[in-house]
Amino acid sequence: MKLLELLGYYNYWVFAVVLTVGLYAVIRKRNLIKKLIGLSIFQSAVFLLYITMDKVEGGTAPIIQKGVPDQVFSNPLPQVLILTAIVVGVSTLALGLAMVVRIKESYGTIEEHEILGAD
Amino acid sequence: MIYVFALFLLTLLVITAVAIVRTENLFVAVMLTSIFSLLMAANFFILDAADVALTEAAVGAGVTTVIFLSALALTGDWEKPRPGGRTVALGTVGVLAMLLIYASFDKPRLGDPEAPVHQHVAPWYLEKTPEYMDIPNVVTAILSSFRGYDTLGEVFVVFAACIGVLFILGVKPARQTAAAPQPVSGLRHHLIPQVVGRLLVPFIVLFGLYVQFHGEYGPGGGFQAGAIIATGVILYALLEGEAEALRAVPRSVLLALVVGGALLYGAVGVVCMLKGGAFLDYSVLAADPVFGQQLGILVIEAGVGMAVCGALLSIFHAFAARESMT
Amino acid sequence: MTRSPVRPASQRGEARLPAVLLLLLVLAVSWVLWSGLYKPLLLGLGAFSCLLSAYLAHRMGFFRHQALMALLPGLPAYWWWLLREIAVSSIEVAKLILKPSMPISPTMVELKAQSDSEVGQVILGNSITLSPGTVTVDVHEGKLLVHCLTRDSARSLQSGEVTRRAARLENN
Amino acid sequence: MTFMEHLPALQVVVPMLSAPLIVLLQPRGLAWAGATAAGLASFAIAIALAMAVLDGQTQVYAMGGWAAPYGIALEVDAFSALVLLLVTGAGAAALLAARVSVDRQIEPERQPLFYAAWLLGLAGLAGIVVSADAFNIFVFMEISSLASYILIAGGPDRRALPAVFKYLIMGTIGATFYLIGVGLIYMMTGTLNLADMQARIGDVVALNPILVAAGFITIGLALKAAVFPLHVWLPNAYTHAPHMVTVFLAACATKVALYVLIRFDSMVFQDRLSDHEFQFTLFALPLAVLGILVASSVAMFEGHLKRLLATSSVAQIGYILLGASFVSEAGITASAMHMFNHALAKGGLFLAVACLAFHFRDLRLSELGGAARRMPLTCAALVVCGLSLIGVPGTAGFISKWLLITAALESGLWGWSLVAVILVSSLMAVVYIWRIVEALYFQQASAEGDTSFAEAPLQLLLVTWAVALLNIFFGLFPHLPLALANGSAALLVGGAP
Amino acid sequence: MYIVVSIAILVTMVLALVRALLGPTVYDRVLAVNVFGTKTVLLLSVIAFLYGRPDFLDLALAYALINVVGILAVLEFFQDRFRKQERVDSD
Amino acid sequence: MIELALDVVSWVLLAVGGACVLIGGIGGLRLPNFYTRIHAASLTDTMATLLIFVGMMLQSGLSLATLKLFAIMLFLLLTGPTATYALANAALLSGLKPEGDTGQSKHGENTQP
Amino acid sequence: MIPETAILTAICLPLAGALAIAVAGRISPNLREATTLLTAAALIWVVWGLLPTLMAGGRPAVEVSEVMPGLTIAFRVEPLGMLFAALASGLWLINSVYSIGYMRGNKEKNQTRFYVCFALALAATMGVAFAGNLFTLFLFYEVLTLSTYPLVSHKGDEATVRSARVYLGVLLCTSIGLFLPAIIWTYMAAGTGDFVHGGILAGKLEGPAIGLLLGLFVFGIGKAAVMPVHRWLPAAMVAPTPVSALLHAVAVVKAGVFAITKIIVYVFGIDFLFATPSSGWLLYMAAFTIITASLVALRQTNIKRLLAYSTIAQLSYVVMAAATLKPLAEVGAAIHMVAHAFGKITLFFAAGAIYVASKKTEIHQLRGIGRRMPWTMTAFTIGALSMIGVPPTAGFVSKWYILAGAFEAENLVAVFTIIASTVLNAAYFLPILYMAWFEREEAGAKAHGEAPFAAVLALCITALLTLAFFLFNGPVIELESQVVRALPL
Repeated sequence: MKLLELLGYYNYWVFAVVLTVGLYAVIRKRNLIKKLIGLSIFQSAVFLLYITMDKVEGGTAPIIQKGVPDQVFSNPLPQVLILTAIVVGVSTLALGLAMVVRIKESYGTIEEHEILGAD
Repeated sequence: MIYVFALFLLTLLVITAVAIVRTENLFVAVMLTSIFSLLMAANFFILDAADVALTEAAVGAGVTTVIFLSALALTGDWEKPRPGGRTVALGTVGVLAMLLIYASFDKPRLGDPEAPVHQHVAPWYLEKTPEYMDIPNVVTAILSSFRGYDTLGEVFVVFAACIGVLFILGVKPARQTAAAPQPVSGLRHHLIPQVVGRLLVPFIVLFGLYVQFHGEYGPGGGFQAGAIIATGVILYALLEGEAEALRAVPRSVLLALVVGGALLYGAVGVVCMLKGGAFLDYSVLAADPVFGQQLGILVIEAGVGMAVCGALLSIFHAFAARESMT
Repeated sequence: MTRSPVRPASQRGEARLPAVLLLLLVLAVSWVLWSGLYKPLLLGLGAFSCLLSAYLAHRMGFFRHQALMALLPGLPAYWWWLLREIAVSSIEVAKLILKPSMPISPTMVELKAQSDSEVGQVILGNSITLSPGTVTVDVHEGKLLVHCLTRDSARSLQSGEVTRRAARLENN
Repeated sequence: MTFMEHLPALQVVVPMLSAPLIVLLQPRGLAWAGATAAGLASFAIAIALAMAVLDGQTQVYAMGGWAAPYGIALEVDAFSALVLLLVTGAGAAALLAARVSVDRQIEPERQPLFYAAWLLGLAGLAGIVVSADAFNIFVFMEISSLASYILIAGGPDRRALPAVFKYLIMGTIGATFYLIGVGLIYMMTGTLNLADMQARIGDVVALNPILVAAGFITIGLALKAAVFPLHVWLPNAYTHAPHMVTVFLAACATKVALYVLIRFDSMVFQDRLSDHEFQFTLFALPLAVLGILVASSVAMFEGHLKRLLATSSVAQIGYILLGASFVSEAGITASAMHMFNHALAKGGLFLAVACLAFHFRDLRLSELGGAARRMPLTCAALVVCGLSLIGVPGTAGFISKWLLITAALESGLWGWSLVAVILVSSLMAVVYIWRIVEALYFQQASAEGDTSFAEAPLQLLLVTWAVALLNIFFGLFPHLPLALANGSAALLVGGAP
Repeated sequence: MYIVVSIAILVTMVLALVRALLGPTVYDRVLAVNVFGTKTVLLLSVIAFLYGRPDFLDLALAYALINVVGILAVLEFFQDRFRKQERVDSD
Repeated sequence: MIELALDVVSWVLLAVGGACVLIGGIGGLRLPNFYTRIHAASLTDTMATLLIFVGMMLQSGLSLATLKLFAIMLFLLLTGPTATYALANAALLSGLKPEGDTGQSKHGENTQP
Repeated sequence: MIPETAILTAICLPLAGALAIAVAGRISPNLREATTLLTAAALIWVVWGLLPTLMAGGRPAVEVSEVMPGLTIAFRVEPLGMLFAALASGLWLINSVYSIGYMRGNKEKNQTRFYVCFALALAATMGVAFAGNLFTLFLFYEVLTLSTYPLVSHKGDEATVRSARVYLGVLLCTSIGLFLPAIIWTYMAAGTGDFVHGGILAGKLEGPAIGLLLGLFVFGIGKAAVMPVHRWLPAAMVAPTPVSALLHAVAVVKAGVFAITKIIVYVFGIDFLFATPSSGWLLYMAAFTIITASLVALRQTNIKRLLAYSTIAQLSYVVMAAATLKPLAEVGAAIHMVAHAFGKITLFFAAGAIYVASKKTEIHQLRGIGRRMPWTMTAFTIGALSMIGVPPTAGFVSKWYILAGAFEAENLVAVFTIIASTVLNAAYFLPILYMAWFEREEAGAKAHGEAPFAAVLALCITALLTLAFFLFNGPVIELESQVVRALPL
């Protein structure tokens, strides 16, 4: 029972670890694209956090089926939030990549230290 | 049982994430990112978030990969290793992880029905949606009506990204030679993708539209639809070259889609205002408030779809145009 | 690397009415089956969607390959044959993989498609790929480059069963 | 509903919906005109709102007609009205002045996009301020962030790109941290509405997640607000942005993040968490003090005019945070006032810099010799705003310094040492402002012979002077912002029912 | 039964992931990604049945339609690079 | 009776399909180089897909779900080989040589295409 | 004119004048200088128009704005301020006349800026003089500092800018670092900063805190140049002489001692402070400054620097008088402001005239100059005698009152300081006089005559005033007595 209870937290731990991994990439990597990839991993971790909290045991996706009584539904609200957050993530990513492309064109490199050295 | 799956997939997720960070080949990282996205979607699905999973599918599998690859084509795909000194970074993020894990012990267990999240607000949505709007998909109901203002914001985030990419990539590179010959692009001489791809495109578009209009009944909605339709057109662009795709769906149309979609959404809100309700209060749109809600949701979802489709395609073309320039 | 001459981008097939109608029909059927809801509003939207998709397909040169229509009657039989073929080769490949010694003998062969049309070549290529043990690697000017897992499968390919079947599909 | 009741929604909707329309306005000048009209309209709305809430009322607007915890509510109270004035005022004023400067820095065919991004930025910032919903704040934060990345990336030389990339990375991390925090609170309370959160957070038994959430939100917003030492993105981003963008963003962007920070900390966590007050002070106070001192000292030795001013912004953010960290009515009043006054001063300074840039390509101090002779009016405006930044009495800056010192003295034991910090940093401000003055007035012109009278374009100059005069006006008659600041303090810590 | 199938699919996903991590060539990884993608489609369909909500097959359908785009993009990516190299070589 | 039979048939199909998937996965790991691994992949892509989807179609009877499943299967069978072709062609294009007739040397170690 | 309006006019007039001068400067120098003179004259008319009201015991007051609750910008005319304002405005006119001669004679650059800033400084001076509370005082005090900075650094070369930096640095540092906290402390302790007869702090503070606060005020008001915050004054001597004359003999430095006196009288209250033992140090500090500055002055070789140190010493007279905390001494403090102003401005005018005419700046160059510039040197002599306190000059009157106050307080240190400093003053002025009148010019020196007429005229007027004040000081003393008499305010 104890073990099972701990398993209930597994999602949170994965969230923590993935978040950490993403952040690590953002902080440590000097390649700008790698940073962006790290950033999107970092954001994905948050999606996981939200989606984890929407689950209800024995529940199902919150789409009401006519004629099926007493259904338990998972929480729809975090899903709505994450839908928005995913869109935000993609938008940021696209913008970031556009910048990387321009940086490459004007500096000839996308390594942070080389860019800093160039100016 | 399903939790064991989740456990399994989550572990894979972590492994993938670590691998992405470790690899020095950016191309490989991008490929692994698409695996990451797939795993994420599967997880969402298992955790009852069908709408989110569909979104992740629509975005992660197609659009993101394509844009990443376009960027890589312009920047090169090898990362220079950084020697030494990783302790500091590891230490910082390690502390963060410990903090989060520490906090997790007070959190409600996965799936705990007694968790506060499930006690407040959310039951109200589940209970009232049939009454106020009479549509089955509560996620859509919240997304487009209860929290329609958020979604308006979301559309404008996409809009901002679109104009941002156009703005940033709109400058001509300094060393652009006059009248560079239009290079051959696309997969025109690859017979199999050509034929199969062209066969697929109408179905992808149709499926996109299906997702668009069934957002109220099943997983889906404007955003997913926009992304799927955009993917269809991107497929065509991959097959026939970006110029050909622009001929089929010209820039002006894309711009009209983006602007029109965003404005359509906003206009619905303003019309609600003019008819005496609050901004985005669709109930006033028709005599019967329930029908008014349904109508409003339908129209704003269309706006979202248009805007997202146009924006994603504009972004894709902006990258592709850069590629053919250099 | 050789490549076929690039077609001018503007070359699009004339949208012949039967082809259009067929596409519309297929799309409409797909819609109805996916949707499963038969409210007037949704059906209306469905009609709109089908028309939009078809129009887009038209703009994208969907109707360039007229041959597609002609294929339809022969398809079921071909599929049935292909299914058996797939089953057989699947078992072979599965055996190969599971054998500890893994007696594979990769071979590259070049096939000549009997059909001139693009669609025919595509069907041939994809059929080859579909059946485990053989993969089409390149198609150009009627020649297919196929990678085979074993020499046996290469040999059976070269026997021409597939090419014949695929060509027959088009010509009946 | 009457028109007046719609104002909180219109505040966001007007600039937001104008943005797509602007994209369509291709001929040059028209995009600017449209954007300016929208900017001025939203400024007018902000004024109307400020008037409406001056007597301590709160305007609540239920978006979509759904009442608060279920739908998204917009709330305008004294604090938000103050920040709204600031945001829309900065946006409108900078737009009004922007045309000539932007014509020089942005290609004509990109201008519609630029102005659209500007309006989105404005809408995003306004959206953050009026929103009473934690997640909605995130969405609008992202709109404003994306818009500001775009605006900054329009910078004239290539260095803008790495700068804005860094901003993008750090900004996204900040926003995501905020999102994590909101998620954790939502997890424990089940609501996203700020007021509802405040009410329900007291019932939470298990406090670990809430504490971690408070940490995440604070750090995330501190990143967005460029609180020392999380400010590293700011100097470069502001330095390399187009001049008018710097005016707009320096005046209000970071302040909005601080606004959310203060709002969250004093509304949601305050009173509900044991020792929160102490912990917040423990976190914010040292950072504020360090930020003030370090950034001021860096600014003293900075050789580039724009970067000098940008660095000084970090110090000024420190002041705002310092006021907030007292967690007292006086402190919040000081904070709010300093937001307003610093926006006036910095906005004016950067406007003057934009004027200078018309004749001085290189904005390093060593290259600015003879500026006062060529552009006497610009330089005079710059001096006035600089004095306000220092906090010379009679200018707006003095009012907030006064309040800040009073608040520091009230805060007890630490008071006097904090007063010392404020005073020392004011003296540092004297040093760096005076370096500018000396460069402008007393340095020999580097290129001899070119000392003819050549002022910036009238449009720009007029706005610059208007802002400079406002610095003095609000130094002598600060009643409006002060009333709003007092109102916000009463609202946030005064235990208003 | 669905469970057995899904476990098989999961195991295959792991194997594909291992292949993706090991490489050795880039194409091996892309292949693994492709396999991973089709397996996800399978898994999603199976889980939809396992949940008793077959109307969620839309998700699998979406993947089935979209996955190929990513792979085609890879082909275009390499082809593009090949062309560029060719151009450089001919100069 | 018929139902039972259908059930049995579908279970069998599903089981075999599962096995195919697994074998394909193992093959992807065991086979020595890229071109050979493609074959393993196509084993899971075609046979397994067919079996599993048909199994599920039998389970769900004549309903919309069946038709959707059919559509999914169709698209998978259509796109699968196309993707494989694209991949193999890309590899070939960038100079990754398949072995000759018999050779099984480690050929594909050049990770850079 | 209604007194209330007159107060605001007195402040706004120079501001408007500054604007007008700036515009006129673009048109023609003559117009510019005419504007200056006109403004100065108008200012005298406005300010002196207030005198009758004051003499009759009126205390006109006006509140401009309540910046924050309790923190107002308000003006109130009282005798000390009236005296200061009248002095500054009167001398401005004379100084303007002198400036025209000096600036033209020297062909200085940036003359428009010079006149504009001068007018601004005068506006600030008026504000300081009429300030009705600490906050207003502080406001105009800072404006005064800033508006004089361009005057000090007028020349614009490296050395000048460096000196100007010292000037600004010392004044701003002390005012922001010490004066401002003192003000805030006062506001927090007393709840107000209004200048009220008898002080506002009585009973609000006790013990060493009073001494500390007083210290913050005294050293915070750097313009009073109490050692060790006197460094700025010699540094400011790089400015053109009219600036030194009006600002660093009258307006700026007097603003400092004026502020201190006002604070002692109206914020602390003489009686309150007298009863507090911890405030005695101020007198000793001032005494120390007087002696030390005089000793330093002895060793100076540059005329203007000598005058600067002399100024430091003389300022501390005022501080010391105020710190004596006896009614007579307070009157003496007020009168000394006037007396010193007349004397010192004359001396500076003379030094400037010498510079314009002969470019001489060092003391040893003055041998025999009395023959070449008799008018100038006569005036110089009168000024010097006034500094020493020889009758019949103004300096004698004020020293008399201060000395009387010191005796009243039975403070021997003060008495001794006055006597000793008189000796020292004589020791550094008399040799110059001797040198100028009785020694022979060095051979081969360049022949030169008097300075331009405007300059000479100005210095003669001030010299005459110095003499006149000895005879006609009645009204001033009567007015200032009101400060210490308990008048209903």
